[in-house]
Amino acid sequence: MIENKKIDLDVFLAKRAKILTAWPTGASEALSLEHAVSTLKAVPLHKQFAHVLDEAKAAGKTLIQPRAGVALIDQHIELLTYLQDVGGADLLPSTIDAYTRHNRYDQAEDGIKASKKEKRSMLNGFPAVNHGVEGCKLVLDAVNRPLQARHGTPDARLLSEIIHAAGWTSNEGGGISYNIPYAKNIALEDSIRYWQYADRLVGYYEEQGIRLNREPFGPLTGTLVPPCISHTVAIIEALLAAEQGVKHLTVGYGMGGHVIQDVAALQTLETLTTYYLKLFGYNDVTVTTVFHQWMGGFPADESAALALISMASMVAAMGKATKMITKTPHESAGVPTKEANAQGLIASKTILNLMNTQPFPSSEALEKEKALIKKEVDQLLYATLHIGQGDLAKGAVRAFANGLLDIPFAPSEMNLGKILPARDAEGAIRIVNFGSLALDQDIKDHHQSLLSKRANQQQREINFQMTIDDVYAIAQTKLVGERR
Amino acid sequence: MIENKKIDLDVFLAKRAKILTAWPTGASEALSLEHAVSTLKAVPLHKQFAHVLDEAKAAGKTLIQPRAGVALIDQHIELLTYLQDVGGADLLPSTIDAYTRHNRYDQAEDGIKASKKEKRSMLNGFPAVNHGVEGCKLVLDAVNRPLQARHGTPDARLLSEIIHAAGWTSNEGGGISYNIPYAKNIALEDSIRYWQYADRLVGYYEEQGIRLNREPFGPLTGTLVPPCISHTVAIIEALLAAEQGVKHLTVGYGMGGHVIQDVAALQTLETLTTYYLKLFGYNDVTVTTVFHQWMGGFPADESAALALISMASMVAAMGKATKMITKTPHESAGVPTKEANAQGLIASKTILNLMNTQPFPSSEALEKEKALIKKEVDQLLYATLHIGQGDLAKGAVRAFANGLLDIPFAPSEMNLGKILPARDAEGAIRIVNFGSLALDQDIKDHHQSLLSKRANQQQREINFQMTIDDVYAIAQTKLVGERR
Amino acid sequence: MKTVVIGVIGADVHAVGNKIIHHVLEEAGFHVVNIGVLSTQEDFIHAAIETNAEAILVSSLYGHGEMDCLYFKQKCVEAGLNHVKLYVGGNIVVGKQDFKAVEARFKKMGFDRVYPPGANIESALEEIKQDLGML
Amino acid sequence: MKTVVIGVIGADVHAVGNKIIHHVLEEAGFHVVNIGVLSTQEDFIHAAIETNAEAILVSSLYGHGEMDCLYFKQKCVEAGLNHVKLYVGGNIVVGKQDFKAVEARFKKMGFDRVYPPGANIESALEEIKQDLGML
Ligand code: B12
Ligand code: B12
Repeated sequence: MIENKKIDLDVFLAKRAKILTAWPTGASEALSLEHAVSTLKAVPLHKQFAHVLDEAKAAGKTLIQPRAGVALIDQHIELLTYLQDVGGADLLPSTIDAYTRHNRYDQAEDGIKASKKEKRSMLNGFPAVNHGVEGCKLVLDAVNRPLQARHGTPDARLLSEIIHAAGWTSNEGGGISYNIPYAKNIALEDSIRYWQYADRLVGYYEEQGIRLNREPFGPLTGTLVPPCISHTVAIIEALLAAEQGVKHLTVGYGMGGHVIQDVAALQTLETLTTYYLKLFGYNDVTVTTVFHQWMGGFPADESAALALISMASMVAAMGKATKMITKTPHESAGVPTKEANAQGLIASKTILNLMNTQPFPSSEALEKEKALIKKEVDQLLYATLHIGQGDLAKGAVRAFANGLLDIPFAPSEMNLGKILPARDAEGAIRIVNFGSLALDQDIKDHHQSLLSKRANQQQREINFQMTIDDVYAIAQTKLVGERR
Repeated sequence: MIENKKIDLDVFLAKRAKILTAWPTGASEALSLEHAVSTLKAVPLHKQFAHVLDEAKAAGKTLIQPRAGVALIDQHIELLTYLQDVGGADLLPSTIDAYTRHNRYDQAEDGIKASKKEKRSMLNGFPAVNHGVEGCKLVLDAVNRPLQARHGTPDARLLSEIIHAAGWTSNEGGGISYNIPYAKNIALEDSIRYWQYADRLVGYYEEQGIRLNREPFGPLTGTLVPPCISHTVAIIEALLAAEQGVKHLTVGYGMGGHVIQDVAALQTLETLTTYYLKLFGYNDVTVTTVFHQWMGGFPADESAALALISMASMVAAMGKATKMITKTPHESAGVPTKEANAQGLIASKTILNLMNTQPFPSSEALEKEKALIKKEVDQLLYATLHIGQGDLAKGAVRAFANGLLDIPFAPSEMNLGKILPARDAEGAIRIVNFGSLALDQDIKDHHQSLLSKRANQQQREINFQMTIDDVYAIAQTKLVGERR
Repeated sequence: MKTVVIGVIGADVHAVGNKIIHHVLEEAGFHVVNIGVLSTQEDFIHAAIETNAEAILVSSLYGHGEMDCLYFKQKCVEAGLNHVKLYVGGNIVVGKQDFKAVEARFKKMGFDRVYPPGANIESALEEIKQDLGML
Repeated sequence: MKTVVIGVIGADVHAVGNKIIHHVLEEAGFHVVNIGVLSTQEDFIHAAIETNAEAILVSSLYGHGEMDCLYFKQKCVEAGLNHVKLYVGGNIVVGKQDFKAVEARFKKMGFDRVYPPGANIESALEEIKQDLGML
């Protein structure tokens, strides 16, 4: 059974040999640890994720990073360079395609061929495994910003090896956050083990004096996820990563839409993650935060989309997030053109510039919301630890199996799926149906009273249709869904 | 010498006869008071400005209104209908052209002819006087929203007669706010007297049971105007209007850029205006507020412009303004196309919808800023009343003559022009040089200390160059100007 | 009760729309067979055969719709499902493309109705009921 | 010291740019004659004659630039100011127009240099100094 224990070096190296055989590009000489270490040590400071994030945190600045990825290397470089120079991106991604995310490298190869034939990207991302270390290195050398692999891959072991060996100094993902929202029937125990490996790799490089950044995926399904649930998953993944030797973390949260709830979430995310890391003895881990602009359905109108992107940027600035992942005016339609992607960046940076000098004052309402999140997270983490008899890895597996932890709208069959969220009268995300979620009656009553206030105001039942209306609302430029 | 006294009916009627002779359209039968009263009484409820504003205030909703105006009636109707149907405008303007604002109806006529010839509007607005009551009535009948005349006319007596007689139920302007920022050498005594007439006309219609809305022009020069100065002018004009019988007012404030200062300004604008109206015995005047999206130089990039528009909408929602005047992505370039104008409206309404259910909690910082504004306004109003020996009209004339009141960047020679504003380290608007502004030493020291904190941070002098950098800043998507 | 098969095709994990389609179609009186995300063409076909479905509603959100739906109609025909109505919707291609061209592409692939981004299931209900003779 | 006349033409009251141009040109060593807002063509010409100016910088922000500047060059020539360099800048036409076309229009009207919206005075300093042989 899985354990939250640092993988021994020899076990790690033995696994490594096997992992690198999964696809021909795994055999590259550049993947020898010596070669990879020298590549990573040669990465200039301004392309080191951890360093650039540290500078931003010290300066109280929020950096912007887009999502972006296309099938072919030349077009991918053209895209990233445009987002850097025209969009003003501070950090660059490579969004990995969905075939690669499911280890279907053969279908990714088909996608590459089809893209050459059709002269447009037939893939929704950059097939980093197929392009191999050499291809990924070309991308790093062509840009002037730190590069991160962004994806949704339950088993990202080979992908992680390849991108780090190419000098990409950050990797997004986690055993829970890249399984429950991103897979159907992959055992949680397997994905957690795969991600212990990816973290152990970062731990290995750390031991060679190379600081790489790891970023658990905050927003989960991006659809009405209560902050306490995404925070609990983020903290679990932070602790699991720290155990494997990761020293630099970015924990994330997806915009909910209620400004006070979102700022409260951003502030508590940092304090709680730092608290729990210290509680478990990981005293030398740097914690930074990332705010994802609205991750649910977007309005089709491009001005409405830019307004939503700007509102998100106001919240990130108020919550002093270290980094913000941007969206684009094409979000509801499809993968954006480089121009649309740059529009999202420019709107975001405009707001961050205008808000950067302005402090966000505390208030009673903010402190109340923070206290609620803290209480909820403490209870969920306690239950997870408890059911794992002190082992967080075991705890996570069992908590999901029993619905003590439950993520709304998740495709994975490992998720109980009983939880039902909806917005209260002000638009804050609350829980209608707790399923077996490990929260006490006080908390349940609090959510219930807030939700019934809304139900009364709208003279409607609290039911799944209320949730559906809330899922559709923001795409219709409303926050609290109205009865159809 | 001018007096803040309600104009006697007979004096008013005598003046009226003369005013209507200033341009041929003044002779229209529709301008007989009987005819005008019946037209106004026939205006349906949903096209009555005061009624629609009252509904919004009761519902705690912020309405949106664009600026818009072109030379020819058909194109003007096409424009307003587009802004209503595609843009979603809740209230409609007719922005009057600059020739008409200076009573140069001959040049406005040239503009109309040139527009027909060039097949594009050669005027920056709608020449309402030249089009006369009949033309203005066509516009009202073609739209489905209340219609307001928006302009910058020191002597708007004929214009006001014509637009009201055509059923337009709101008129923007004031004896100070449409002189100091909008003229060069028109005596303040004259413009105040002209606006006493425009207010008396509204008072007359009030006596016939018709409630028209009057809106003093809040932003003045729209360039780093300290809230205490624009509030003082707004309150003076509100009191002058109430004396002439106006019962429904919208007082305004132009976005400054510092969120807490702007929300403090919006909240104090309503409370102070209501307080002073009651203090002077005007107990039956409805007060609503209007927030003008950033009135200074805009960024050229359209995404940056839409971000600024969205930020402004966040502030209007947080400050619960009754109405918000929108800007467009074309602001830095020129008069917008109807499409660009609608983009500004759609972005604004998106934010207002998403923010409408969310309360803006009080905080120490907000209360501190509100207390400062209140203290400053009280001192400025006291000095104005004092120098006018209890007569506000006299007081205003003398206060400006002596620089007790002083508006930054104003073109008018009636304005002392010694005042110099600049932003503090957080980006709030403070006063570098007070000239003869009627504020005590405590307040001056407070502004000075905030400004020197910024000067130290930027290692620079507090001088006119700092002000210039602040004037340019927002067009360069920065709030606090950086040394060039 | 008319039976319809719904699911999300290919390596696509978008589940939110799928869960809502499931609920809305049930409320509208359909017997819904939901094969969920990450479904292959074969999953759709087997489900349709087993449940005698009259329609297959394919969702593709993640962009690889064209590749994942290739030859799907032929396979349906080979499996004796020629009479089964084929619908596809979601964000069925990569990026913002002219819908007319996209619709033609998928109609050529054998789909009876093709829906653009943003066309939620509620707005398609009428057409589906009409096609299945329920109106 | 080179003398230049600056001002805002027509029924235009935009003063912010004018005050900044005044300050920036003075700092750059020009003798600035500022006739302010709401200035007529005649105001510009009289000021140029009285102060022996070498250049006239016309600002037009409010949109009526084309109408307000019509025949200005001819009047300058008639007043013996043929040698005086004519500049125009601000937002010189109504709305967002292709600058190439706008520039041609104003060059045809006799202006030596034409500036688009957003081209602040600092960015034009080099050219003005060059034209007046100050570099
Ligand atoms: C502030 C402002 C106002 C203030 C003016 C306060 C005052 N009295 O000065 C207020 C709110 C009162 C106002 C009123 C009006 N405004 Co106004 N205003 C603006 C705004 C937002 C900023 C202007 C500004 O101060 N910029 C900051 C200064 C530093 O820059 P600047 O003025 O552009 O000047 C710099 C450059 O242009 C350049 N420059 C200027 N002249 C020259 C000349 C030469 C030779 C050179 C080399 C360079 C140069 O250098 C200057 C310094 O760097 C602009 C839009 C924008 N720019 O975002 C609209 C704008 C200029 N206004 C506009 C209009 C139409 C008006 C009105 C005329 C409305 C109307 N229909 O009547 C009224 C004025 C009435 C009248 N009689 O003139 C329009 C003009 C439209 C067009 N050209 O197509 C604009 C462009 C807004 C828009 N997009 O519609 N306005
Ligand atoms: C939420 C979301 C996610 C969540 C998904 C959570 C989950 N597991 O369900 C997360 C964050 C995990 C996610 C991940 C990814 N996403 Co995503 N996601 C979205 C987003 C923002 C909203 C989707 C949503 O839930 N909408 C709400 C529901 C109710 O609407 P819906 O899904 O559109 O379904 C409705 C309609 O489409 C319609 N409909 C759907 N199918 C059908 C079929 C028929 C026959 C009919 C009639 C109607 C119909 O009815 C449904 C109900 O009303 C969209 C963008 C957007 N829409 O704004 C992107 C989007 C779908 N995602 C996208 C991508 C690329 C991905 C990734 C594939 C990234 C990648 N490169 O690998 C990954 C998934 C990896 C994988 N293996 O699939 C792209 C697809 C690009 C394209 N097609 O060109 C989109 C469009 C974003 C973008 N603009 O780039 N995503």
